Amino acid sequence: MSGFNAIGSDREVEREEFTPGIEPQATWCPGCGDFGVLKALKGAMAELGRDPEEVLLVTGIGCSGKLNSYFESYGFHTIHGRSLPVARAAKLANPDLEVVAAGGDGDGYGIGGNHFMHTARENHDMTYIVFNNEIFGLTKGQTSPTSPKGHESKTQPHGSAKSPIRPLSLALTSGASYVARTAAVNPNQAQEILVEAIEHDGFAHIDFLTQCPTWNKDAKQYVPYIDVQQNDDYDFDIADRGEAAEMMQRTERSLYEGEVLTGRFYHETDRPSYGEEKREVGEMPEEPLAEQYHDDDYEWERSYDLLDTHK
Amino acid sequence: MSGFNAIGSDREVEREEFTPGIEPQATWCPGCGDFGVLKALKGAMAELGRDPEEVLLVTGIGCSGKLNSYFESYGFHTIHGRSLPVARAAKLANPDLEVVAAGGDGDGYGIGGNHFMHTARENHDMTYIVFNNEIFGLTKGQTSPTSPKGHESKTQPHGSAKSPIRPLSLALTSGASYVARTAAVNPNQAQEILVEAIEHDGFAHIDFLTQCPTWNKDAKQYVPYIDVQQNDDYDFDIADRGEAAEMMQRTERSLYEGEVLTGRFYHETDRPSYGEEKREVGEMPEEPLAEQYHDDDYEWERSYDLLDTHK
Amino acid sequence: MSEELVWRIAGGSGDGIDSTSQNFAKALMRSGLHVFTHRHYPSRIRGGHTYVEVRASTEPVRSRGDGHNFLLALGDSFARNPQEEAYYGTEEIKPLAENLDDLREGGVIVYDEGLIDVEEIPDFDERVEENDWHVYPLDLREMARDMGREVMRNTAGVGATGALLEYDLGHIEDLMADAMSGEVLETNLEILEAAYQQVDDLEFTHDLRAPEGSHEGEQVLVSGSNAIAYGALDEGCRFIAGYPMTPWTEVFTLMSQHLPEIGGISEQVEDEIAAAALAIGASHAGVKAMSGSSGGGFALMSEPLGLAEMTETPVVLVEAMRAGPSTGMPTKPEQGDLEHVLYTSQGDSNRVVFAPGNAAEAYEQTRTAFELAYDYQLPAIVLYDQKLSGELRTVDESVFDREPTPDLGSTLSEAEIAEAAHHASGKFRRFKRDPDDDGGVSPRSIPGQQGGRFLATGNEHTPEGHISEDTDNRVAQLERRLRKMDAIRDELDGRESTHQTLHEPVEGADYGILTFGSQQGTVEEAVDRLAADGHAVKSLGVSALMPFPEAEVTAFLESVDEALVVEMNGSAQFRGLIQKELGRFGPKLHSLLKYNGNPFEPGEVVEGFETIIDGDEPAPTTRFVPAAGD
Amino acid sequence: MSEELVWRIAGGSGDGIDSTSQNFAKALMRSGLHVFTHRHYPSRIRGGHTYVEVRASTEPVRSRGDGHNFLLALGDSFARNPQEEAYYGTEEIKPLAENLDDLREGGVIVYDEGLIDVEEIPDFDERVEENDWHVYPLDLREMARDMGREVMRNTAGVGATGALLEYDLGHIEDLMADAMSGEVLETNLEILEAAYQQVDDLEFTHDLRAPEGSHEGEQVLVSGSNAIAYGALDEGCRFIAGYPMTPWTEVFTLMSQHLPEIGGISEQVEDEIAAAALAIGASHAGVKAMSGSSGGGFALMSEPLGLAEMTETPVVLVEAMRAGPSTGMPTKPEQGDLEHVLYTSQGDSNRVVFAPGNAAEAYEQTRTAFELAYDYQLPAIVLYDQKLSGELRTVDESVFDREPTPDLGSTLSEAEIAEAAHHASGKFRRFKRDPDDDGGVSPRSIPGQQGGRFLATGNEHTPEGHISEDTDNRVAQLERRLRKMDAIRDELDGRESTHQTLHEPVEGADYGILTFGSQQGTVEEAVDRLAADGHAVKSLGVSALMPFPEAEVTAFLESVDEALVVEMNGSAQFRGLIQKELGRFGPKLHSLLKYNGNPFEPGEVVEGFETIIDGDEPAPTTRFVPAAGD
Ligand SMILES: Cc1ncc(C[n+]2csc(CCOP(=O)(O)OP(=O)(O)O)c2C)c(N)n1
Ligand SMILES: Cc1ncc(C[n+]2csc(CCOP(=O)(O)OP(=O)(O)O)c2C)c(N)n1
Ligand code: SF4
Ligand code: SF4
Ligand SMILES: [Mg+2]
Ligand SMILES: [Mg+2]
Repeated sequence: MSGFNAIGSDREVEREEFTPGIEPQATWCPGCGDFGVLKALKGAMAELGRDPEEVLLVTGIGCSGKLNSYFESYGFHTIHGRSLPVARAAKLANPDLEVVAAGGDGDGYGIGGNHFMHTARENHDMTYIVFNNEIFGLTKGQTSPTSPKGHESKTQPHGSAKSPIRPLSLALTSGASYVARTAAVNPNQAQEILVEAIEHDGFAHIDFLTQCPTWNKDAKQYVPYIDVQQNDDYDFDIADRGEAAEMMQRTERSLYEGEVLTGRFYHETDRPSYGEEKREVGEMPEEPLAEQYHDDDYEWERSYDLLDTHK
Repeated sequence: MSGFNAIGSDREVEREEFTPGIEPQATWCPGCGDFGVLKALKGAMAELGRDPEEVLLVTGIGCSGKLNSYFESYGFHTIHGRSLPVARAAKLANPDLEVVAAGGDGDGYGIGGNHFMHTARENHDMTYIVFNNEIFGLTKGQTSPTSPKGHESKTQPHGSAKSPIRPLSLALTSGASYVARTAAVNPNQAQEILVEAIEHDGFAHIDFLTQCPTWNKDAKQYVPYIDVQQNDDYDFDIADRGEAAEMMQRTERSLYEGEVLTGRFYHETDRPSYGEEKREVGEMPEEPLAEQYHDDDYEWERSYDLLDTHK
Repeated sequence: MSEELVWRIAGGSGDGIDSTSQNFAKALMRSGLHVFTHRHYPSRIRGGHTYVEVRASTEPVRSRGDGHNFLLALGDSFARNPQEEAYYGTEEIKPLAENLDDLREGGVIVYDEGLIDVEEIPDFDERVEENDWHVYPLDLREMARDMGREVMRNTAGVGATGALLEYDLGHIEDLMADAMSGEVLETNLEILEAAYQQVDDLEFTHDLRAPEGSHEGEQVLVSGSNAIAYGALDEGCRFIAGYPMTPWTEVFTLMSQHLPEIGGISEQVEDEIAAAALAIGASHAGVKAMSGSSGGGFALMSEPLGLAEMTETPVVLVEAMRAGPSTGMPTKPEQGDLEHVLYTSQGDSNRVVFAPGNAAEAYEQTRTAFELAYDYQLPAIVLYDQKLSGELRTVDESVFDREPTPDLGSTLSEAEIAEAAHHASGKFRRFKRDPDDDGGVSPRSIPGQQGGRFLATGNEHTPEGHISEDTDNRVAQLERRLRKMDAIRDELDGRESTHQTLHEPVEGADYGILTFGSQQGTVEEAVDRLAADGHAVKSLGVSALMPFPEAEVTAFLESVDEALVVEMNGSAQFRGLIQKELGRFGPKLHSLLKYNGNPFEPGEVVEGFETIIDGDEPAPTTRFVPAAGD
Repeated sequence: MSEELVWRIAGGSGDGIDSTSQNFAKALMRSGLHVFTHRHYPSRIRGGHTYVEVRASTEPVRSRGDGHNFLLALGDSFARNPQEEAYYGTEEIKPLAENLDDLREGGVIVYDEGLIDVEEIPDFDERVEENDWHVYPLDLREMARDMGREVMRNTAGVGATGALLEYDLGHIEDLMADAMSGEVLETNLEILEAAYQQVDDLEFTHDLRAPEGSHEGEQVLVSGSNAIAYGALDEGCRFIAGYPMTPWTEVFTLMSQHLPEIGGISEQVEDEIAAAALAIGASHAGVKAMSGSSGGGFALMSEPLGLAEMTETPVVLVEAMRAGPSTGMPTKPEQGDLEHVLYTSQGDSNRVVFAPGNAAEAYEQTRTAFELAYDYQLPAIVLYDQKLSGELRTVDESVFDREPTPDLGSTLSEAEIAEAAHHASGKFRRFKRDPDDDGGVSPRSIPGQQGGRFLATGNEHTPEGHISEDTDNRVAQLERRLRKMDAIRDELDGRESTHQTLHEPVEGADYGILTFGSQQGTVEEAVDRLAADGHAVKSLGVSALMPFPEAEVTAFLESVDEALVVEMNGSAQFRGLIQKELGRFGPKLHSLLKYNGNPFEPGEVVEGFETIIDGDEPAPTTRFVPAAGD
């Protein structure tokens, strides 16, 4: 018998089950794009019939990082930039959990950039949502790694001299096997994409455009947006790395020219997830590690039986 | 008068001037590829007529990090993974210095990956040499971020389950404006590429293949190598981001299939360096900051004259 | 106390409480009063209860008071709707409800009846009665909306305050004219005036009026963060690298605004490891450089900090404490990072740490930090907290009337390098094992200087900087580095004014209170009250934490029978430091700790002290830990 | 001492010194002797002077000795060529030249005359004469080359050793047969035999012979790293995340080799921040997890460490000290990270720290670390050093004959969760402010368990884990977390065997020696010698550093007039800790420090102690710091 009976119950789940009784109302500013992520995530989890207690939502620090205060499930609000290493270990420890990591653009592409790169390359089976508002929200509006060049802020009073990073291209180059961009203003697409990402067996990265009306007032609210899958002008194969790469470059560039392209950019279906790779070489047990501790029949080896080499 | 008279002397320099009297012989293992980097760097600096005292060579920790013990110049042997932030600040502080950063694949792509990404994106005017031996040398042979999948080591006894990172593609995606790969076994090409990289005004990344006969015995010694510029089979435009990207992917892949492709992969000549960008927006003085402290006429502002807003 | 006003303005964050209070404080300063402010705010961008207290007096003020005597409770425009099961309760009434506990007897309340319904506050009327509060409900929102925009209700509140305190609005109008223009200015002035008039027509039941005073010298209103930034600038710091984090962001932002204007460089980078590494790189290349952070950001600097120690690269780091551990309470002050800052990074610590007690000390000690860092070639840390960072106070302008000192300390010119010792190969002996000067300092060269080349490395190294594991060299280098600490202690001991502040209102006190950093003013005010009550007590505010001022603290402790150590953390870190450094006095050291997210009030220190004398209970917001062996 | 052999084998790194010495040590163990090894090596892959000492005795040995009595000096195949101006000198002769200072009078020297020219060693012959050394030059390289390959010259050296010590080669041959096969084995056996024969034919001038002994119980030869890994496995640890760093790599490597075999997971990750974060993530998800590092790598774990404290996530970290600060001397032992490990990370520390004194304690205390981490839900740290990490010693096999304890401590089952307290919304009260059990521990749930959902956050939080800045909640939560430390101290105090080791060869000693961690055995040996010399001295080896064993250390210090605190660092960190924790005894605490990269030898402790008694000079390799006020 499993020690984790919330897992795999496969029952009908209402989206409202993901609304915590403790903090049903988020403290984000009025009009904040973060509400859109919350809504889409609740919708996606309900659509997939996930039990709140089989979900582990791991966040970083930022306005975005408060997501799991307003989403009912197991949650781990970690430290700035470190959601991914915490999340991927939880997945290794118990692959039956539905693990979602989330955080801001500063959190994920700034301070956490190295974990992003390495978690993507390892292709851990999890979903990573980056709230991309092109700004540091919680610390009151400093330039972030996705802020456009020339962006003025208190710490960059003359406008940033830095070109923004390319989040989609980085995910692809690093090794993510599902890459998409959606926007808070497009809740239907967002939910669809989240459903796909969660179902994907591998590292799914979603660059989620979330407007910040408080600190990024002059920035676009990400409307009008174009869904590249819905629009005939954009014809590329999301299974083809080269075509995806080109489309991503274009998408990243055009955002700063006022054109908001969203949708799926890359989807590799045959790449094994890290857990599968690790099991394959014999470095990970078949049974979830976390279950061993609840399995009364499990035989625990002891060091006394390993002492031969020391004699 | 400058406070730094070693700078810009433009005299004839012998390569032996870069050999330190204190440690003329490196302690690297016999046959180590690191010797090749040392040799090429001495050659390049002599070719360019750089005075050893206008060069600041900043390294990380690893066998590779010992480069500046065996190279005569100003040197800063920092901590693991942090050569780039130290180096780029030195360049901002005194843009007249010739700043070169160097370290291992673990140092630069592993623990230092985030600085790599961000220093490249900012396009600091410096040269970054990564000694890529596909292994952690100094700590005795663990799997590194460029070790091929399946690579066996003491910490990965069953073979690594991780796909290696793509160093050239990452540099390009991140924003490096000069990207090349050379190999210790190819000293002429290596020196030529180093000369170009040093002369390039922007972030020049060199993935330098350095065989480690001690811990990576079974790995190829990077021969035979192919210079993509010398070989008609490889026809692409190093000024074109798309073509470069494709060629890099191929190069990265083929290394693990036994084909060693080297040469220049990307060269963007019109992108301003970070220093230029920063000066342009008025966030960096024209005169090198370090010179101000040696300029007796410099007028130092004082806070007393800024107090109006507090009255 | 009759000559003191403690005006508290409360509302939601994002409602402009900060700037309104700042203007009011400045106006009071211009009227000749001494002013001190205290900020309280949540880690939330919009909404959430926030207040600022402005204490103004004819006498110098060095602390917040015990509570306030005038409350202006505005609405919270971003309050969450009350809802069953919601743990946050009725947020709308918080600006009034949350601030009553601290309101003194006889205090004045102005609240926005357009937004706050006192019916929702339990026992409001009873409490008013009991405490003899004077309540003026006003529809401030309505007034603002009538004449301009709802958000201008703060202005209406200030107008009402002026009328109730019989305080002339002239200075406030001037300040508004400085900050705004055109229609916005006009509307605000109209609202201000209208509110004043409307309230002026009411019948007043309270006696409180704005005190009247005058200054001897010109005053400026500065925060601890202002003072740190100015100290850095005046010492010639022209490079800062950082990553935002509350409350350190204030210093970082100030420097980022000033530096480009005066020919310096500010870099916002990818993380705090990089930030510290950049500061080290810039300093190595010959620029006076700094970085800093708070809590977790500073933790990330641990490894680079050690690199600076080992390579003897001068650098100044500031650490702005907030309640920990981990993310803790990001906007709340605490002094819990003391041990972290003293000891983080592997190996023996080799750094200077100062914790200034107020804005003037923050300026002074930041300068000293740079001076020592560049003279002795090591990291110097300015340790302060969210309280000192944001509190505004009036300071004599003359404090800043000092010449800049941009020199690079123990750095050689090319001419001096030519004369200095070199290895036969021409390498400069950057790290001479036995430098001629005392203090263990071996003068440095800068990349680009002729004849100065050397290797800086975090490994143990020879005089030229080459890596070495030779035992004799190791011992000589390590001892030289540690010797610098003794030399700094001697240097500081020998200075005319020390970094410790003795406050001794009565002669021959046989009780002592010790504190460090930002609690100094509060403790001094408590000592004054205790002295007025006939207690023979004095205090020592310690700022130099490493090297520790052994002689001064020993003398202080030897002169008293018992002492109370006051600090804002849960494990008595400062008391631990005293015990560690002196190896005795434990049996006379009692602790008074506070860690609920608010700084001490003077009254709490008074009560804590009385616990020793009378065995009374300490204030419930504090914890008293008696000396061991008592 | 006649019954003791201290055999030192010296050569270049990469020349197989390690495995040769390990085999020899094991052979001696199999012959019934107690064995203790000491490794010395440079931070260099090939070449550079390295040695291993094997001390063997009929009596239990708990320390390296003072010097050695048998030197086998091999060549260094990777020696750099001597060259003028080169600071590294003639590297080839180092295996002989560098090991003479420590060679005891009357000692035996075997050196490879094929590679080492004694002419190059100043005053070699004079020194031999003076010290009554017995020198046997042998062309080991030639012997090896003759019969096999040059690299097999170590085998020839061992053969020669056997002959000179009249030690039967049987065990060595068995061990070779275990490790090799086929032609390689055969050739090695031939060389071994031939060398033995050749030397056996010589005329011996020395008296030293291999001692003969027998064990009471079966022995195993283990290092501190082995013991830590075994302790972790037996406590049910099945997850490790790490990043290589000397000397922590040893534990990491051992775990990485064992875990996949027994159904666990090892992850080598991008850096140490990630390593610690992964261990936390795995533990949160219900697995017993660990990570660790050395110096700078542990510094990078500062911030995650605080996250574990605040979220009350159990985790075990090991820290293997090496000489600092910064990169320092990566392969040399030191105890300079004590304060760093105790205090790094912002806010009040809330962790357990043990520093085991030997391999058996390393096993035991690693188990206790896991036990406490999972019972009390906090990080527990095993602090050791390069010395303990690599030193092999004979330990009774029975030490490991213990049952595994894989349970998750204060973790609830789903059935228990159903009975436990929940918020009205169904959220589990993971962080009850006043748990019923004492000790402040509020039992936890694991993601995936029904009814157990909660939020873990590094912010201050309510019982359900939601972020809160409420002052009462803050105080209650912080005090609950700190209360755990007192509960742990009580629990440890109440155990039958404590973590402190008192060594008292004579009754009523009025002098004490205190040390912590890996120096325990050395100090005990020194105490024995001092006692034999008639000194009334005893020692206390302290392993529990946080919470600090106040009662035990106080009792020890009260019972002596003066005490010497022995530690390997430059700033007397352990003495500082005692003073901090106890607030007194400073005036009786003298320090004996060593920081040249080598651990103490018993003789140095003896000399240091005599400094107190007779005012003698301490050994020049150590520093004596008299008690303040003396
Ligand atoms: C180590 C560390 N550095 C800095 C901070 C301060 N900090 C909190 S959130 C944040 C950035 C917020 O930006 P982003 O990640 O984009 O999230 P957003 O608020 O925009 O959702 C920073 C710098 C921190 N908590 N920890
Ligand atoms: C923070 C930190 N972690 C770990 C180490 C240990 N360490 C030293 S070098 C190294 C990796 C060496 O590999 P690489 O960077 O590829 O350099 P190489 O030796 O192969 O040239 C490691 C892990 C360290 N010095 N600092
Ligand atoms: S500051 Fe910006 S990102 Fe943060 S809650 Fe407000 S609108 Fe959203
Ligand atoms: S270990 Fe490898 S990388 Fe290091 S010096 Fe030896 S051959 Fe070179
Ligand atoms: Mg953001
Ligand atoms: Mg490498």
